[in-house]
Amino acid sequence: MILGRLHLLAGLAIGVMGGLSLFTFIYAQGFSYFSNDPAACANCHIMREQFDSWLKSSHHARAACNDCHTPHSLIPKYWTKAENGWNHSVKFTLQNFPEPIRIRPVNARKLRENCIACHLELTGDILHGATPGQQADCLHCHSGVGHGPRR
Amino acid sequence: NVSDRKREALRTHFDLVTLTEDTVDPAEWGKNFPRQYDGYRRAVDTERTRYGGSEAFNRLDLDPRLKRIFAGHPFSLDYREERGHAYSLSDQDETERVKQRKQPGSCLHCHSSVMPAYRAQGGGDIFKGFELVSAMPFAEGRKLVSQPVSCVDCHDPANMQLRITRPAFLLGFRAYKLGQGVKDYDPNTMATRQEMRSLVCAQCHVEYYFAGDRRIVTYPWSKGLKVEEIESYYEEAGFSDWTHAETGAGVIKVQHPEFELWSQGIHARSGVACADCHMPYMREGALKVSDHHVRSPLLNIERACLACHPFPAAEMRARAELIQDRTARLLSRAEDALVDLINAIQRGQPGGSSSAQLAAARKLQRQAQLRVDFVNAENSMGFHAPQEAARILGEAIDFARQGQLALR
Amino acid sequence: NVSDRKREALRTHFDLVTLTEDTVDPAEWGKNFPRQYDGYRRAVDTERTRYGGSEAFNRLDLDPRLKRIFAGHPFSLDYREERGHAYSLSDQDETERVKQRKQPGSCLHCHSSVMPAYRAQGGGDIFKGFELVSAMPFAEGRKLVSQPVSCVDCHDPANMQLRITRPAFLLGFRAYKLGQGVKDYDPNTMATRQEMRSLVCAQCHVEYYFAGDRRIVTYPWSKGLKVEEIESYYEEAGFSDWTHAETGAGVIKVQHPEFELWSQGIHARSGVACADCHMPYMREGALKVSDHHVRSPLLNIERACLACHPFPAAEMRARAELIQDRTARLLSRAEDALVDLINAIQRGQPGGSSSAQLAAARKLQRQAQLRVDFVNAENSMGFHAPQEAARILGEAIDFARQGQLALR
Ligand code: HEC
Ligand code: HEC
Ligand code: HEC
Ligand code: HEC
Ligand code: HEC
Ligand code: HEC
Ligand code: HEC
Ligand code: HEC
Ligand code: HEC
Ligand code: HEC
Ligand code: HEC
Ligand code: HEC
Ligand code: HEC
Ligand code: HEC
Ligand SMILES: [Ca+2]
Ligand SMILES: [Ca+2]
Repeated sequence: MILGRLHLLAGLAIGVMGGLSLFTFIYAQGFSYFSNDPAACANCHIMREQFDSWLKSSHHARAACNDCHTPHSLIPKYWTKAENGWNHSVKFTLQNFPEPIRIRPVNARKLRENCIACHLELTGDILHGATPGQQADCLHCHSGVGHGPRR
Repeated sequence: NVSDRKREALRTHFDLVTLTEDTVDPAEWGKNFPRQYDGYRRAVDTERTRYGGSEAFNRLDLDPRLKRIFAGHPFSLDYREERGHAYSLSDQDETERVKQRKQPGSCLHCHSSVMPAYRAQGGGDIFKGFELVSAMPFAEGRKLVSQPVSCVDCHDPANMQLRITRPAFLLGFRAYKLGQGVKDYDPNTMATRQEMRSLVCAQCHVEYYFAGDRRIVTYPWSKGLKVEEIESYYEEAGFSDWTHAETGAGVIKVQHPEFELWSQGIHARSGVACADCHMPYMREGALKVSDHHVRSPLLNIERACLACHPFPAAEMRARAELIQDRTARLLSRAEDALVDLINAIQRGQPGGSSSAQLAAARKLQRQAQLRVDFVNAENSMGFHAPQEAARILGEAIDFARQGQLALR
Repeated sequence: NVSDRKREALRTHFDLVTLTEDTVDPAEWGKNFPRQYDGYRRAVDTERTRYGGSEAFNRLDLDPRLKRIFAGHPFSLDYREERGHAYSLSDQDETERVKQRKQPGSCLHCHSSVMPAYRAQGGGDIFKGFELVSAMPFAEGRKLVSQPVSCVDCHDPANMQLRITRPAFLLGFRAYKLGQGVKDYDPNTMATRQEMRSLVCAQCHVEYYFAGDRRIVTYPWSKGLKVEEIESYYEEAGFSDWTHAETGAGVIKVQHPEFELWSQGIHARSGVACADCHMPYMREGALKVSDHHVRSPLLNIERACLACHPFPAAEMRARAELIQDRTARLLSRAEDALVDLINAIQRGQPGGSSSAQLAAARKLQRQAQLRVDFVNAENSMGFHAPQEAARILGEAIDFARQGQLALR
């Protein structure tokens, strides 16, 4: 009985939030997640800082957001976009994310794979030297390539 | 919700009231800038950190050695942990240092929105007014002010730019720059915006003394900002804050040299300003505003540190506290040495040791006192410049122990 | 041209020769890995920095106080600035500490590719061989080795992985981890790659002593890596390296505690490894390789620092040298205090002061000596952990001066 009501409430909540987020997703051109235009990412003022810093970074002529932040092979690419796109839309709607924004470990891993994808030749030897499953962490030394130094 | 933020992003502020140099009441400023005013008002909160925070606990009870070290100085009566800007005037009214001792109007220089009073007394000339008010008894000067540190002390009411108003800083910093070979330095026209984000604080968070019997607030900077440079300034001026009640040594009381110590640290060197850590930006909807709840950054680590340091908040706290723990242990060792010296001189007197020995010991107490107090009176427990603080304490220990040796 | 570079890049290396555990000659390894070998060979260069570099100048001439401080220890005969790995064996042959004094085979543990010798002597059991060779006279053990520190000391010939071979480190680090509550720690299976980039160095760049008359190389780590933890280890073991010739105090000689000091610093805490700074990546054609010219990072600032620090090379040099200058000045102050204590004890003897006083003074010399030497023998002049180094020196000064006071 009570349980039932809770379910109803929960259901309602999800429904409403889902609706809102979907609205956000569309209104904020959440589908921009599927575009390759960096400006699309900047649709959220939240992304403005990273957009601006990317413009000034060593890579803006070489790589756009998705080149670094989404897998290069097709299926995972769109899955990541959908997953992030949805996550970010929801969080943006609820405004319940910690600031300053930090890259999540899961996305940092995808990021590293993209570094290597472009720099495989160069880094072949240092990757070779690595213990199995323990690549050199590009970000340990190059965290500034996408957005300039943090300071 | 997004549509909200898109609109917000376009909206700036509205001039509901006109602000002038005489608008000292922050509530008035708050009408035009509600976000910053809300933050400013939160400065009445009291929350403690391991070594700081904003609870006005009594430092003399916490560390009884300080009563010996400050024997004969008002600080031996009452010495509290400092708190938010909103308290700056009332805490001054309430301290036993003011209640039990005669203090000059100079005290108001950093504890109240005093500029209108300077202007009025000086008939427009703030430097003249500054000297007149400084020379008044505290009670008399106190009648001329009504507000603690507030908006007008950091901002130009015309355009909200940061600006420097305090005469003692304008004079002291010009002398410092001259020592560095820069003539007629004026921060209001020559400092960058990022520099101003520290210099506004340096108007008050600095070592000072009262020069001459007109008790003019003076910053001892013409030879530089390092402890030994400040020391040689005081040597040349032949100045002592007080004569130590137990040893007869002429000694210096150091007060809050945050700006001086920060200047020796890696953050200053990297262009990191006071406001970057103590007033970090916070997002209010689509707007970024400076957090006007000026306080310990360790009460606000996410915003104060993580924008620059990609480590978890708990790790950043641990790093800061490790630096502070090291400083605190070495400071305690230095205070023990200083108290041992004070005891030795007391025992030494009157017979025993020769007057030459006593003079040498007192000189060494003066050198040790300046250094121990430089770190103790500074309010970051060494964080602002960790190695420099430890270096200063190492020297303090050497001088104090040599003082004991001089008496044998 | 591009196509060439592409081809060069895609083959990382050719196995021209088969490398085994007994391949100690780096030239052999160089056939498979010419780039790294070229770097390794450059380690014969000698270039000086303000406090380091690779010119084997005599430290005793530079700072005569050290002759007094080390009176009675071989280090008072000959103590030089260290240089590249390629010299590790020949410098050991040439030092007066070996020529004029009997030294054990233990010395070879860190100066040569000694593992094949251990394996041979121990009949396959490296720990047994380690003990046998350590107990030999130096001259005898010396016959068993031919190469200085080289490839096989850091790399597994089968797959080029970093690996730990040194018995004293395996035992010492396991004891340390046990003290931290971790049982049976084995770096070769449990350390991450990034940790290995420091642990391979920690096989040798650490404080050690010779335990028992079989002179087993031992790392005093079971209580921890901080100076006071190492001190209490030696107290418990009742160990002294030598009896000071001028004071009769039982004292400790500290050697190169780079790993221990680095462990207390902000870089270690941030996961920055020895190799990050001392073997930074460099571009060779279309390949990135680790610079095997292991040397002072201040001779290679662009690569060693700028990848992480967005400041000009000159600024990074200035930051490092400022830290080192502060350390050097405080170290000099601490050495003065220690020499004063040594003089005082000398004067004290034989009449004058009571045996109780002398015992107290000698104990304090022991405490001060350990700390002064911990910073002096460490080779970064405080850079690896600036505040910690200053903290240690501050305590050293206190102990030395208290020693003088104990005699009055
Ligand atoms: C709907 C608004 C919106 C759009 C459009 C948007 N973001 Fe975000 N993004 C956010 C929000 C909100 C966060 C913070 C969420 C969090 O911290 O988990 C965020 C966080 C991130 C993060 C760090 C957190 C994580 O998940 O790793 C990355 C990386 C990121 N965004 C990349 C992108 C890229 C690339 C694009 C364009 C393809 C983009 N964003 C477009 C709203 C958006
Ligand atoms: C060359 C690679 C690269 C490109 C291109 C790039 N980024 Fe990033 N991005 C990074 C790296 C590296 C980090 C992690 C920075 C760190 O860990 O300090 C990051 C982090 C982020 C974060 C999380 C904030 C943080 O500091 O962790 C966001 C949000 C983000 N990027 C958004 C974007 C957007 C939007 C674009 C396009 C305008 C973009 N990135 C383009 C490499 C890139
Ligand atoms: C879409 C391809 C691409 C991706 C993804 C990419 N890079 Fe690059 N990067 C380039 C190109 C092209 C250059 C310029 C040529 C060169 O120096 O190799 C470059 C240059 C660099 C440089 C040298 C110039 C500088 O910025 O200092 C570094 C370092 C670097 N990349 C690191 C990274 C790291 C780390 C990542 C992942 C976070 C990354 N790159 C991701 C294409 C890419
Ligand atoms: C890199 C960050 C940073 C910078 C820059 C910085 N501080 Fe601090 N400050 C701190 C930390 C951390 C503490 C220790 C707070 C505590 O112990 O709770 C502190 C403590 C203080 C305190 C005592 C606060 C309390 O809780 O009692 C004052 C006052 C202060 N700083 C003023 C300044 C001034 C003035 C400047 C510039 C001249 C400055 N700070 C620059 C981080 C900083
Ligand atoms: C006009 C003088 C003046 C100026 C300007 C000033 N302060 Fe203060 N500040 C004070 C006084 C006085 C106190 C002590 C108030 C008390 O304890 O009653 C104080 C207290 C503080 C505290 C301690 C708060 C706490 O919770 O313990 C911090 C932090 C601080 N100031 C930082 C700053 C920073 C950062 C700036 C510049 C952005 C600044 N101050 C500018 C006079 C000033
Ligand atoms: C040069 C600026 C300046 C002058 C002049 C000044 N103060 Fe302060 N005062 C400060 C600052 C900054 C703080 C906060 C930092 C601290 O407490 O060390 C403070 C803190 C205080 C506090 C609270 C903490 C404590 O020490 O108990 C009292 C009370 C106080 N001052 C009284 C006085 C009196 C009385 C005088 C005159 C003799 C005076 N002040 C002159 C800047 C000043
Ligand atoms: C202790 C000094 C200090 C006091 C007091 C102070 N401010 Fe500020 N304020 C600052 C600093 C520093 C900034 C950052 C300015 C910059 O970066 O150029 C700032 C920025 C601002 C800004 C610009 C937007 C922003 O948030 O960065 C406004 C508006 C503002 N303050 C209003 C006020 C009001 C209203 C009051 C009184 C209730 C006040 N301030 C009191 C130091 C102060
Ligand atoms: C605006 C940028 C910025 C902010 C904000 C900042 N830092 Fe830093 N911090 C730096 C820079 C730059 C360095 C110098 C080392 C480097 O180049 O990475 C540094 C160095 C440090 C170090 C190592 C140096 C030392 O003294 O041991 C510590 C610890 C540290 N910061 C702690 C903090 C804490 C705690 C806070 C917040 C209260 C903070 N920082 C806020 C930029 C910043
Ligand atoms: C963040 C960079 C950094 C890290 C990490 C680091 N060092 Fe150093 N090291 C330095 C600097 C800088 C010097 C001073 C060089 C000089 O004075 O010329 C130095 C000096 C040395 C020296 C003396 C070199 C000489 O020129 O005589 C040795 C040996 C050394 N380090 C070993 C180590 C070991 C072993 C580790 C790890 C346990 C380590 N270092 C970690 C930067 C580093
Ligand atoms: C097997 C022992 C051993 C190992 C392993 C070892 N070292 Fe050394 N290292 C030495 C010895 C011995 C010397 C002194 C050589 C001499 O002065 O003749 C030395 C010298 C040095 C110097 C001084 C070079 C100079 O120009 O002054 C540096 C820097 C250094 N090592 C860093 C490292 C680093 C970094 C690692 C790990 C990547 C490492 N060492 C691993 C034994 C070792
Ligand atoms: C635990 C490893 C280790 C052992 C055991 C060891 N060394 Fe060293 N030795 C080093 C390292 C690392 C350096 C380079 C750092 C330094 O010079 O402080 C070095 C440097 C030297 C140097 C060149 C610098 C100087 O001090 O003149 C000589 C000579 C030397 N050792 C001789 C010896 C002798 C003789 C023994 C045996 C009594 C010995 N070593 C035992 C690791 C070791
Ligand atoms: C003092 C220790 C030490 C010595 C001696 C040494 N290496 Fe290395 N070597 C390293 C370290 C550390 C790395 C980086 C490994 C990693 O990041 O996993 C490395 C990496 C390598 C790599 C992988 C690619 C690269 O450059 O990062 C090769 C190949 C290599 N070394 C060959 C050699 C050869 C050949 C010799 C002898 C001429 C040699 N090494 C001597 C420490 C050493
Ligand atoms: C331990 C620090 C470190 C790590 C980890 C690291 N790098 Fe680098 N990287 C460097 C240094 C130092 C240089 C400069 C080499 C030079 O100047 O010769 C560099 C140079 C580069 C360059 C530019 C080469 C050129 O001169 O054009 C690229 C591209 C690069 N790294 C990519 C990567 C990638 C991808 C990874 C991860 C697989 C990575 N790095 C990991 C330190 C590092
Ligand atoms: C792989 C990255 C990395 C490398 C390489 C590196 N650093 Fe750092 N450094 C850091 C980090 C991380 C900090 C801690 C402060 C922070 O969080 O930014 C730091 C802090 C510092 C500080 C401030 C702390 C202190 O002790 O005062 C100095 C100075 C410094 N580094 C100098 C150097 C020099 C000189 C070199 C080259 C010899 C170097 N670093 C190489 C990452 C690095
Ligand atoms: Ca406080
Ligand atoms: Ca050297």
